[in-house]
Formats: sequence, structure tokens, C-alpha cells
Amino acid sequence: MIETVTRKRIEILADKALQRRVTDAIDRIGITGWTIVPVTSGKGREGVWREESVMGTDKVLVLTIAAEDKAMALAEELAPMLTHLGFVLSMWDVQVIRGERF
Amino acid sequence: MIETVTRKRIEILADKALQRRVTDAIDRIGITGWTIVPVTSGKGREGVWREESVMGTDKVLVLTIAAEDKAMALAEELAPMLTHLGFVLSMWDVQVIRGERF
Amino acid sequence: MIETVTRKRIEILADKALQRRVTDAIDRIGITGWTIVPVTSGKGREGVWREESVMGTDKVLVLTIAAEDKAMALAEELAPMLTHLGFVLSMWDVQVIRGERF
Amino acid sequence: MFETAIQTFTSPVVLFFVLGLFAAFARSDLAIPEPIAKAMSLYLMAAIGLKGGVAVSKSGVDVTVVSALGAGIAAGFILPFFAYGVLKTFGKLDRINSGAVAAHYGSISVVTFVTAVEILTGQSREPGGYMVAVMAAMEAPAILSGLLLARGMGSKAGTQSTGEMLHEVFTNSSIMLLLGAFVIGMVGGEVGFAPVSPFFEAGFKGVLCIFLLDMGLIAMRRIMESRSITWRLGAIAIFLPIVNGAVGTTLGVVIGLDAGSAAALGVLCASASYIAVPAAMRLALPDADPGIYLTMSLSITFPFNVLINIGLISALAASLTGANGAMQ
Amino acid sequence: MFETAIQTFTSPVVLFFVLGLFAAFARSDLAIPEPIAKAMSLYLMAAIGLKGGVAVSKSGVDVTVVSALGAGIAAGFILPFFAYGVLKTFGKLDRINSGAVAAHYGSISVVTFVTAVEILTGQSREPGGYMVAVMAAMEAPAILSGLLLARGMGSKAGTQSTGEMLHEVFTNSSIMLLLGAFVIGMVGGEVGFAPVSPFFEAGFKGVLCIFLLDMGLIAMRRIMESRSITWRLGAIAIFLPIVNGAVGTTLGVVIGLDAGSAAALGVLCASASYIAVPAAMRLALPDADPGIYLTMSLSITFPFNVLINIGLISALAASLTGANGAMQ
Amino acid sequence: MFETAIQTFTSPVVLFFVLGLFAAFARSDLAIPEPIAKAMSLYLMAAIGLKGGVAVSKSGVDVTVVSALGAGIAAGFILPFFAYGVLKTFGKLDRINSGAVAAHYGSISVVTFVTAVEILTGQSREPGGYMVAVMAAMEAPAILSGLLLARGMGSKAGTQSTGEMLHEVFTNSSIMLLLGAFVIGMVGGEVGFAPVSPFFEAGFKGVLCIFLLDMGLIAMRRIMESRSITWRLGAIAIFLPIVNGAVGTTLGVVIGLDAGSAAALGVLCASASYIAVPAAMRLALPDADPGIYLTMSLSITFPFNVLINIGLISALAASLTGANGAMQ
Ligand SMILES: Nc1ncnc2c1ncn2[C@@H]1O[C@H](COP(=O)(O)O)[C@@H](O)[C@H]1O
Ligand SMILES: Nc1ncnc2c1ncn2[C@@H]1O[C@H](COP(=O)(O)O)[C@@H](O)[C@H]1O
Ligand SMILES: Nc1ncnc2c1ncn2[C@@H]1O[C@H](COP(=O)(O)O)[C@@H](O)[C@H]1O
Ligand code: NA
Ligand code: NA
Ligand code: NA
Repeated sequence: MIETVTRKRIEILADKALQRRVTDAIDRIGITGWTIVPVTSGKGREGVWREESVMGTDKVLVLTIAAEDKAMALAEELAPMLTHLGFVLSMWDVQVIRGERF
Repeated sequence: MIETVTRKRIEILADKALQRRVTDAIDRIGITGWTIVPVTSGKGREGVWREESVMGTDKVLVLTIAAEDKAMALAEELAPMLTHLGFVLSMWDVQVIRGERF
Repeated sequence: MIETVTRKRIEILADKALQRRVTDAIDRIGITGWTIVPVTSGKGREGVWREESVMGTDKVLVLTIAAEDKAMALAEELAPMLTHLGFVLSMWDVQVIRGERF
Repeated sequence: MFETAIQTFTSPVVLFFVLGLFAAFARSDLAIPEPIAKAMSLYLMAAIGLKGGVAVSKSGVDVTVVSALGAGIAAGFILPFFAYGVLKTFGKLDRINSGAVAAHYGSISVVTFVTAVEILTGQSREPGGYMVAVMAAMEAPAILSGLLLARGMGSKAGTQSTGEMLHEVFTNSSIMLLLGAFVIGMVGGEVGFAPVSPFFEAGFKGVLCIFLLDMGLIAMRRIMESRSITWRLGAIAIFLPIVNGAVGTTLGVVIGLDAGSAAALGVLCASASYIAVPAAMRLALPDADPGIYLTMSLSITFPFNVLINIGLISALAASLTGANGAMQ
Repeated sequence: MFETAIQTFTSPVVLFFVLGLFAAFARSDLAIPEPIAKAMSLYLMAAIGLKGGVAVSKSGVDVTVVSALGAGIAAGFILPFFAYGVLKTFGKLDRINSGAVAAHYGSISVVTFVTAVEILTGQSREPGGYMVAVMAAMEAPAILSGLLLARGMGSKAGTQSTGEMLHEVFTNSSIMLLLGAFVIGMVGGEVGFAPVSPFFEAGFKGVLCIFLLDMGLIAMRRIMESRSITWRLGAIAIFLPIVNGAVGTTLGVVIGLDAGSAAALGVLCASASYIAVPAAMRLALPDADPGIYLTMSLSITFPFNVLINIGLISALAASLTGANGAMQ
Repeated sequence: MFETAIQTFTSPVVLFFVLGLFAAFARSDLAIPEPIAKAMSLYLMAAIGLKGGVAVSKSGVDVTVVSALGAGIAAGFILPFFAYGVLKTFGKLDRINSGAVAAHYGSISVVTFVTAVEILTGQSREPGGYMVAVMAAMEAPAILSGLLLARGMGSKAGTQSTGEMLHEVFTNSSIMLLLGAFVIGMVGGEVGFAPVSPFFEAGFKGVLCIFLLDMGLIAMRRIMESRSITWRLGAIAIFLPIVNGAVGTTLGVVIGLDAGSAAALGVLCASASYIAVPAAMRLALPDADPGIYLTMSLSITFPFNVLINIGLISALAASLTGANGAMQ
């Protein structure tokens, strides 16, 4: 049977305009990659938002897979932005194949 | 090290036309927010579908993060729609920062 | 309280042009369905990519929910493509309602 | 008849539709991006609404217009009952799906209408501008009849109230845009329309080509993957447009419309909605199967109307009004 | 005045905006797909830039042009200080939000300008082509003033350097496209423009209709869901365009512009940005609340300007320059 | 030569391309939404196909047309072998990547062709309408040669059968649309084309401007982020279009084409595909690196052709046919 290893999957909901702050943090910590998933609307404590690219209210979901230590370092690095800029971060354990890649 | 707490992440695949039924249920139960992720096609027991916005066959993924009790209440609330309208629901434990927010 | 069962959720990041190779594998193994989530850009060992549909550099996220044995069979089936074509696969346990469906 | 067919099949609008059917059949990956398809449908609604409004602002509202409107609305209410009977008995559909499909056939397809106007105009039988108003008026009534049929007398708990339902029908995006643009056309008149006419008029047929290309792709893909269409339903999807088309055309001639306008009324009756009504059904009858109503209306009736039935209806209108054949 | 109002409300451009407001108010699901809305805004920028560039390539740069540019740039720098004061004291906003909103009101709205040009042209008061250059020049200065005000003297750690900020302002997609197209128009001149004019000129007003339909939808939805707008902020969103419009128009007349161009300068001062400045603020002042600045500029000031204030400004310009009322 | 360069650089089409290159270089966030870019490429295919079909329906098929088609197809088959040799030896690429890149250079770029037609027409050297047919015929042959080269004799297990491969080449969305529209143009002729010409003809150059703006953005971003392009590959991406362009132009003159058509054949040989062939390669050679073939064809060869090589080829064609310089 194929061998899998456990890694952390982290997803961060962030303003598209500030996406680079998140991906730069990922790069800085030395995680191998990330992928952007579009989102179109949502609701939070500050009310409803909708993707309106003309006005630049868009958000994105940044997803990245990393070893536990790097994942925690990323969470640490992003924590101020979470409070400050209204980002949402969640992470959980996943099994991956070719673990040396992440 | 930064402190994380455990919450449930719930994702519901629903018809875009009926998205409000899902988000209304989330609001009713008192979960703080939700986010919509677009999806473009799929296959299930009823065959293949494709996003065709002219004809209104689109679906969306509603994602919401909540404490376990509210998550279960939401699942309970949505259960009839799942069977009835062909929605798909999955949920799992995630770690979040600033748990008081969810 | 509503009853849930545990299933595997598998997400595969693949080139859109090669999406059918993944969904054909899912069908072959007898998993009941799949759903396509769009992605817009990313970074990996081979650098940055962006969704450029004119040139066909798009990728997609194929998501499927299945019982553990079928999930492992799928991972096995896709393993060569992962290495070969730069796909990314992760999977984890989720709770679903109406488990007989998956 | 033969000349009509030739004309139909050398029109770029129809040829692009055929290209779409062919490309999907050959399993090409040709596809129009979703937001573009949606935008084209909005553009076509806005353009046709504007044009109709301007036409009515010029012609005014006379007896012919009022009787055409009355005939259209009546047909919209009544035709679903006939369709429902056929679907339930011969088609073997359950009540909910019969009602949903009946609503589609009682309502109208804007694109079929527009294509018919193209073809009729090419035969020197341009329908009156007020027929756009008739079309707009025919969108909603069948939805109400269809829902009545689908829900029966004792409507279940959990379903919408009639108020909600009416709200959804009239705020449906395509109905809202069509009627809104119609009013704008009437208020602005020809003078107001002039500066926007290069966009809404000159571009119209080109956009229609690309939209029909997409509809051809979608219609063919849908039928190739369909699991829910029996031969009985396929037969009904051909039978209803023939009967409804003949009924509508005759009705038009009886109330005194010219050949072109009577044919247009026939096409409206023959056509089945695949934009406004499906959207309404997703909300009002989520249990009905889109795999049935969309496949019947878009994949069978729509191509049948565009490629064959418009020609038949035009010929019928000509013979009933005593006008001689095409291209006099 | 009355005739002006009639004219405004029979223009399809304005009527589509009203349709958007109405449809959103009626909770219709009408929506323009996102990529289309974005593409239309890019199209409008490119078209208006090209047109302005071609106009300047024809007219050349004379004293009037230079003084109009100077007046516009000065207004862009100065108006935010006034707005900031009002927002901070009467509006009760904090420093960051006051600065962010002030930047919006000091900068300009391309679509308001374009709509004003439509309306003024309909009144035989077409502004000079160089006013597009003035508009382009007025986009950025207010952003700098607003950031200065928002950040105060001791700018916090973690915020951008001035260099980064300037880079972001000038590479902002709408400013880049507007200026780029302006230069292309100047380089290519009328001869270069001719082959692309069917696309950029003939289609312009139609695209503007659909874009305004969308802005109407978004503006109304935004205000219906807004949680951050107090009556004080609502009042400011009406008060500022009136004052700034009057100031700008007077300034235009003082420096010797014709009635149309002075009115255009007034509209530029009165208008509040909702494309370029919000984009810049998301990056430079991510703590500021878009629920405040977008709702004020797009949902209150923009409709007020389009439906009422352009008419007022035009009348003011006419009376100040001694030209008689509309439609001489 | 000098006048040609001036002309090239005052054409809005070229200037928008330069604006795209510049904006990406300045790290602006300017971007055309994805579905719009895709739709524009489909529009350009449909428009050029239609136009070519109408042209051939008028001119008919004579000896010139047949020999141009023959020359084009032969070039499409043969040029990849030369390119493969250069890429494998001088370029140091492996077999698979050499084959993939060779396919791109043997096939054609529709947008380069269209831009060349713009420029040549501006020099009163409009190529014959049948050159569109030649272009369409040249899309596929090089894909076959390239795959043959990449896979060598013993094609591996797991790869596609030849049947599948041919199916994918001919159902490729751009080839399908180009050929389909060509046939529609031929069937409909000028009469059929007239009603859709405002959309497909009047709007053409404007759409081309925006499409080239986007290609400029993408080309520059791609090369700035590229990791796989060595100086050797960069040199080849300039060398191949020069050689292929000269070969193609000479071939055109030899078989008796006029200066414009010979130059067009040269441009077709010089151009490298970045729409149809990459799509085919993703499927047929998924192991080949798009970071190599797309960066070479789109980021180096395409700008080189548009900004410089079209001018060179036009001058060569003029001197070979004895026509004097530009703008006689
Ligand atoms: N509990 C939640 N579950 C999912 N998404 C959320 C949740 N809370 C907030 N969000 C998302 O985060 C965005 C910003 O949240 P907030 O800062 O609370 O307004 C919201 O608009 C949602 O898209
Ligand atoms: N096992 C599965 N994994 C992922 N998505 C699924 C699965 N089953 C169904 N779906 C999604 O749910 C939709 C409706 O499913 P169904 O009602 O079974 O046709 C499908 O078209 C898929 O998009
Ligand atoms: N650690 C990661 N986390 C999330 N996505 C990744 C990761 N590594 C790679 N990817 C995605 O997979 C794509 C291909 O990766 P690669 O083959 O390493 O270039 C990247 O462009 C990303 O979109
Ligand atoms: Na009907
Ligand atoms: Na202003
Ligand atoms: Na070539």
C-alpha cells in the first residue's frame, strides 16, 4: 500500500489586495508552495461582503500544505494580521503522498 | 507559542439558487459568519452538472466555522435539505486562532 | 442527535487539461461523485503559475468524498501522476450525513 | 418551403448554432466562458427590450396591440394545462415534473423569438414591433399555471407563499431587465435610443451568433449526457411546439394580425423557455428535475424550432393570411 | 432647471442607472457578472483616455489647458483637507477613516465625469477635450493628501514607505490604463484612432448604460446592507459634492474656462472616486473601513451627482458665465 | 524601413501591446479578467475565420490559392524538423521539450498574423483573403511533426493512440472555431456576412487592441518570473522567426504570390503558436515544460515579431518582388 505522511493544511481567507502579504509570509518561512482559491461572498461580524472587482472588495482563500513546525511558524507570523485586518485562518492535519515535497 | 482552539469546519455543496436557505440556517443558529466558494462542475448519482449561469444550474460551496454544538445544530437543521435537494455536507475539526470569534 | 459517519475527503490539484484523467480514475474506482473547485494561481517548486485560459495553463481542484478503502485505492491509482505531472493530493477524515451515499 | 430552408441554413445565426451542435457532438473542448454567456443573455434581453419599447413609443397602443397582448397572455395561462395533460398521461411524468415542464412550454424563449424575427424579416415578413411587448407579457403567466398544476390544491408546508412566489417571478433577472429596458425604450423613444443604438442594434446579430454557438454546445452536451429523457418525452418535445405553434399562428390570424406578427405569435407559443422559467423553478419547485425540463426545452425543442419549426410556422401564417410563399 | 431634469431623466444612461437602483431595491437577483463589470470599467478608462489624448493632440496645449490642469491638481491636493475637517468634527470619524474618505472626495470619479459630459453635451455645453487630461491629473493628488492626513506625522512601523506608496498609486490599474490610453491617443492622433473608433467610440454609450445599471445595483445593495453609515455621514456625502462642485465651477469660471469646461471641473471636484482610490486604500490604509468610504462615495454621492448635482452645477456654470439656461 | 517602424509604432494596436509590456514591467496590477481574455481570443478566431471564408467565397479557389495552401502545409510539416535540430543541439533541450517547442514554431500565431495584416494593409500591401485559409491549414501539421519528434519511434505505453491525438488536434477549440467560422463565411458569403459585420468587422481592431494589451501584460510577467529560459533558448526564440520568416517569404515569392501575400506567408512561418499548440501539448505531451515553450513563443518571439520582424519581412517581400518601399 502507498505510504502517506501527515502534514498541516492551512487556509487563510484574506483580502485579495493583501494576498501578497500572506504569500510573502509563506515564502519567508520556507514553505514550498501555495495555491489561491477564489471566493465570491461572505458574512462576518462586519456584515456582508461581495466580490466587486471594480471596487476591489474581493477576497481569496490562500491554501498551503506544510510540516507542523512551519505551519505553526506561519500561524505565528500571520496572527497580527488576523486580528488587525480581519483575516480568517484554519488548519488541520492531512495525509499527503510524497511528503518530502512539502 | 500561539494558542489555537478546535472548531468544526462545515462545507455544504448547494444549488446557488438555494444558497440563501443554507446561509439563513447558519444565521438562525447564531454562527458568526460564512464564506462562499465557487464550484464549476461535478458528478453524482444524478449524473454530471456544469455551471451554466444562463440556465441557473450553478452550485456553490458554503463554508462556515463554528463551535461543535452549533455545528451539530446546523447539520441537524440542514439534514432534510440534504436528502431532499441533493446537497452534500461534510465537516471536520480544525484549529483556529482567536477562537472567541467563531 | 443526527448520526454521522466518517469518510475520507480527497482533494487533488491538477492541470485543467488533465482533469479528465483524475475524474476517470475516480469513476473507475467506483466512487459516487466528484466536484470541481476553481483555483486561480499558485507557486510550487517549478515557480509561479497563473490561470491563463487562452494559453491553457489553468489548474483545478478535484474534490471527492469516499470510504477509506476506495480513497486509498484512488491515491494508489493517482500516485504515478502526482510525481510525473506535478499534481498535489491531500486527504483527511470528515464526518458526513447519509453515509450510504458515499 | 424549400427556399425558406435554404435561407435558414445560410443565415450565420443558424450556422453558428449548427457549429455549436457539431463541435459538442465531436467532443471538442470549445466553450464560451460562463460570465460571457451570462452577459450575452443580459445584453440580448436589454437590446430586445429597448427595441420593443422604442417601437411601441412610435406606433402607440391600438386595438391590434391590445388584442395581441390579450391573446398572448391567455395562451400563456392556458397552454400549460394542455401540456400538463400530455406530460402526465403520455409522458408518464409525476405531478411536480409535469407542472414544471408545462410552465416551460407555456412561457417563451426570447432567443427563439429573436431568431424567428431574423428569419421572418429575411422573408419580408417582419413582425410588428409590439410583438416584443407580447413576448414580455407571455413570460410570467405560464409560471403561475405551472406552479398551480405542480402543487395541486393542498400546497405542502415548507413551500413558498403566493406572495413570495409572485415576487420571485417578477424580480427574476431576465424579466426585470426585459421589462426595464422596455420601459426605458418607451420613455427615451427614438431620440434617446439613437446614441446607444450602435451598441444595442449594430452589435445585436453578431452577439446572437456567439450566443447561439454556445446554446448549440450546451444543448448537444446536455442531450449526450442525459439520463432522464425517455423516447416519450423526446416525442412530446417535438409534438408540443408543432401543436402550440399551429394554435398560436391560427389565433394570431383570427385576431387580425399580419402574416409576420401571426407567425411571431405562433413561434412564441411554440417556444419553450430555458432562461427565465428554469431560474424560477429552481426556487419555486426545487424538487423538479432540471435534467428533464432543461433537456426537453433546450436540447430538443429549441433546435427543432430554430432549424425546422420556424419555417413551418411561417409557411402556415402565409397560407392562412393568403400571402404567397416566401420572398414574394 | 426643469428642462435639464427632464433631459437627465430621459437619457438611457441615467435610466439604466435608475433601473439598477430599482431592481436592487426590489431585491431582484439581477447582477452583471464580475469579470464583465471589471472589463467594462477597463473599457471606459481606455476609451476615455484615448479620446482625451486624441483631443489634446488636435487642440495642442495652450494657456487654458495649463491653467485648467493647475487648478485641477491644486483642488485635488487641497479639497481633502476641508473634507477631513468636516469628517472628523461633524462626521465623528477617527483619523484613519477621515483621511481615507477625504482622499475619495478629493479624487475624481471617471464615470460621473463621463455621465456629466453626456448630459452637458446634450445641453450644447460640451466641455473641452483637454478636461480628460485634467481628470487624469486629478486622480492621484488627493490620495497623497488623504494618506498624509490619515497617517499623521509619526507614521507607524509596518506601514509602507512613501516610495512604495507612490509606486502603488501610479501603477494602480485604472490610473495606468487611463494615462496609457491618453498617451496612445496623443501619439496616434486622429488618424491612428480612426480604425479603432467603432469599438471605442460607437460602443461607448451602450457600455456606459450597462455599467451604470451595475453601479445602480451595487450602490443600492450596499446601502441597504450598510451598518456603518450614520445620518451625519449621509449628510456629509450630500454636502461635500454640493460645496466642492460650487467651488470647482467657480474656480473654472475664474480661470477663464467656457461654461461646459467649468461645469466639468465642478463635476470633477464634486465627484468622489470609487474605483481607483478604494483600490489604493485597500493597500495603503487596510485599517480604514470600506463599509464607510465605498458606501458614502458609491451609494450616496454618486447617485446624488448623477441624478441631481450635475444639473445644478451646469446651471451654476451657465449663470456664472452669463450663458443663458439649458438648450439655447 | 524607417517609415515602416514609425508606422508600426503609431498603430494603436502595437501601442497597446507596448503599454501592456510596460505596465507589467512597472509591476502594475493591471489585468484583463480571464473570461474576457478567453472570449476575445474566441472572437478573434471567429472574426478572422468568417472574413477569410467570405473572401474565398468571393475570389474562388484558383492556382494561386492552391499553391499557397500547399506551400503553407509543407512548411508546417517541415519547419519543425529544422527547429528540433537547433533546439536539441544548440539549445540543449531534451527530446520531449525540443519536439514540443518545434511544434510551436512550425505552427502559427493567429494574432501575429492579424497584426501583420493590419500593418501590411497600412503599407498598401494587403495580403489576399485566401491567406486566412493558408493560416488555418498551417495550424495542425506542425503539431503532428512535433509529436513525432518528441515521442521518437518507440512511443511509450500510457501515451495516446494516434487516433486520439488526431481527434484532439482537430477538436481543439481554436482550430474548431477558426475552421467552423471559415466554412460559415464561405456558405453565407457577403450577403450572409453583412448583418453581422458591425460586430465582427467594425469591432475587430478595438478588440485586438485590448487583446494585445493583455498579451503584453502576460508576456512580460512570464519572462520576469521565468526560471527555465537560458540565453541559448532566448537566442533561438529570435533566430527561428528570422530564418523561418525569410524562408517563408522567399517561398511565397517563388510560388508567385504578390508582395503582401508573400509577406503574410513569411509571417506565418515566423510566428510561433501560443494558443492552439500549447493546448494540444498539455494533453499530448504533459511532460513538456510550458515554462519553456510558452515563454519562448509568447514572451520572446511574439514581441519580436510584432515590433520588429513583421517590418523586416515586409521589406524583404517588397525587395524580392521588386515593389518599392512602404507607402508607394
Ligand atoms: N465563522 C465563519 N465561518 C466562515 N467564514 C467566516 C466566519 N467568520 C467570518 N468569516 C469570513 O471572514 C470574513 C470577514 O469576517 P469579519 O472580519 O468577521 O467580518 C467574512 O465576511 C466571511 O467571509
Ligand atoms: N462523493 C462525492 N464527492 C464529492 N462530491 C460529490 C460526491 N457525490 C456527489 N457530489 C457532488 O454533489 C452533486 C450532487 O450529487 P447527486 O445528488 O448525487 O447527483 C454532484 O454533482 C457532485 O458535485
Ligand atoms: N506546499 C504547497 N501548498 C499548497 N499548494 C502547493 C504546495 N506545493 C505546490 N502547490 C501547488 O501545486 C502547484 C504545482 O507545484 P510544483 O509542481 O511544486 O510546482 C503549485 O503551483 C501550487 O499551486
Ligand atoms: Na411557449
Ligand atoms: Na472630487
Ligand atoms: Na511558424
